[in-house]
Amino acid sequence: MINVVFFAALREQLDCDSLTLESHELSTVADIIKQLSARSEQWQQTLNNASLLSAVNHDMVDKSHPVKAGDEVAFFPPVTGG
Amino acid sequence: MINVVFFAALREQLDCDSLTLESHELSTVADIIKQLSARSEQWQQTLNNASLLSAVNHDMVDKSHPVKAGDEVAFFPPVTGG
Amino acid sequence: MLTTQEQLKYSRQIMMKKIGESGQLALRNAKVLILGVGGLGNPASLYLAAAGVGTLYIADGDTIEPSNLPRQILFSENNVEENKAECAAEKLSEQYPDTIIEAIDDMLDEELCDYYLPMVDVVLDCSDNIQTRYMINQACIQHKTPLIVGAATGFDGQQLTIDPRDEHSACYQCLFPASEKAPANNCQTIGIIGPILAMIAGMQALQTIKLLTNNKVQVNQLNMLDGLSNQWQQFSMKKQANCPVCGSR
Amino acid sequence: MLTTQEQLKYSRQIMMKKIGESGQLALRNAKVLILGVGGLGNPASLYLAAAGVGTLYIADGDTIEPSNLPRQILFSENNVEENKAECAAEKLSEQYPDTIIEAIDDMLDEELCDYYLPMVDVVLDCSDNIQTRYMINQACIQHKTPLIVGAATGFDGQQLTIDPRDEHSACYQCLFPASEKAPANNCQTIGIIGPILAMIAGMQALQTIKLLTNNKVQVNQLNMLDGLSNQWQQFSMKKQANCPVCGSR
Repeated sequence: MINVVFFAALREQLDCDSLTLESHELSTVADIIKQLSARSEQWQQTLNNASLLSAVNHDMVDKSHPVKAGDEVAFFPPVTGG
Repeated sequence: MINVVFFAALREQLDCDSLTLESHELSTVADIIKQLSARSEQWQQTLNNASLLSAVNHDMVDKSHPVKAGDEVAFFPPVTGG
Repeated sequence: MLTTQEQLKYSRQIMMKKIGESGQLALRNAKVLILGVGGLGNPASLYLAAAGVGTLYIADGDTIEPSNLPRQILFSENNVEENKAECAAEKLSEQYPDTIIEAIDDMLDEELCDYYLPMVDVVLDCSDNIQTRYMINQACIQHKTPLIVGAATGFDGQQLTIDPRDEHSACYQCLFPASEKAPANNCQTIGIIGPILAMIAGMQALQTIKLLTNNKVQVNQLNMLDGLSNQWQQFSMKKQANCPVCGSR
Repeated sequence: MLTTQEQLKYSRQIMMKKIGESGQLALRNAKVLILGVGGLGNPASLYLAAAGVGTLYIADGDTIEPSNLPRQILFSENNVEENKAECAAEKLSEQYPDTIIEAIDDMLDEELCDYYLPMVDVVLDCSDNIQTRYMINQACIQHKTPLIVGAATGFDGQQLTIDPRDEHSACYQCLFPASEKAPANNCQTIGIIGPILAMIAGMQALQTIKLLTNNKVQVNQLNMLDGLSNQWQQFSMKKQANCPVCGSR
């Protein structure tokens, strides 16, 4: 299982704080995005934003980074206001 | 192994942020305090303060709480100023 | 109803789904007691008045000293020796005319708590000593008034929220059982640096606004800031069945 | 040497081992540039002036609007339409006569950066848009000036510290590679609540004070505040070898 968590504005946009996914068939962060994007238009739009940030086990990584069972994968948006 | 972490003012008092202990012979938080207190007068005084707080795996517990291999045991002081 | 002027002024809060016009109205109708107008009470009262909280009671018996100025951001050199609550109330009233500010120029005791707590929606503990913390905790449990606790010394801070209306909520006494060896550490003995207070009081003000606008507020959670390592830790706590203050409810 | 008066006033900072008299002197001798005097720049400049930082340059080209008042705590109704930097400088100068405050009534551009950056020890990015963030990042890399970044919208905030003097330190561009689809979200479009700004600006001011007093400051660390869940998360980041801004150093 892979634990996927969402932070900040993503939670409201997806109406979801966290979920778990079966790890087989998921080998990269991009695979997770692809699988979740199939859920709805809202998920598709939110997760395919070019500026979406991702982290695996609290290390920031790009979308090609590998994932495996037991990983915690986090998604969150950049914040730019002030 | 048990991972022991110190926070806040304790770090300066003990000059230590974290350490690991062999878990055999340690069955409670109190056992950890007892073992570490033998290190020096400074450790003895700091860890035997009646108001010292402790947590196991981020749950606050009292000193009689059991510990086992793989646990993270945290110690920190109450803060009362303002 | 909010006036057109209020809708413009508070527009950045109103546009957020979790606040909205109803939340802004709730803030305007809210009455909040801030206990202690030192390092924490200064920014907490500023941000709550700024956000549009309708009524603030601010209580402090101390007078302003030069050594307060590096962190108590409402006060200036020429306020030295004034009462903290009165000075803060004057400045806040001038800056935020929408908010009614009442100064209580005395540290709260049980009698004053019995008078004020039935009038307020929430209390912020911004005090600087553990005796006052135990006192206000007990009074809030008794009056079923939510209590937003903040504390800071040195580079360290702690925040926790107590909601006596929630039967599972732990209280201050559950977290720190009163002992004869209550810690004597405070800002006079181990120092303090201002930004720690901004961070802890900011968290207190945030929890207060969430509570008043009917958003979920986290209880049974001790938030600890270790400023030197720039780390926040979060610890779960439980109501103690045998707590002498809240246990028998 | 600190005067007797300074020793008294700053005694709660001086008594801390990690600050001491040498740290307080370092603060007095420090020059800090604050870019943006809105929701973050207001508390950041207040706490740095209060702590005894000797010289603050504060830059903002915007004028004060009524919708700023619920979170920009230096400003009142009667300051509406004044320039933010000038208004803040006036108030801070009055409240903190020990600090020299210079207002720059313009959003910084590359030319102004080339003028000011060689004079300052550290820059706080308190701006409100990603274009300015990329610009100041590039300028700080070029001048090897440490940059303390803060950002906030809605209930969310982020803080990171960039130290171009450290060859392993990632920069803002490593974290957020410039894309054509830069996020358009800001406080005007999704709102903001004041206490989030107090917490993020407090962390910026804390990092600034630690840096100026020769304490360890954490780089390559993105601190994220999720205010609705009251949680801070910390993510590690790495300098990108192919970063167009800092990669070729």
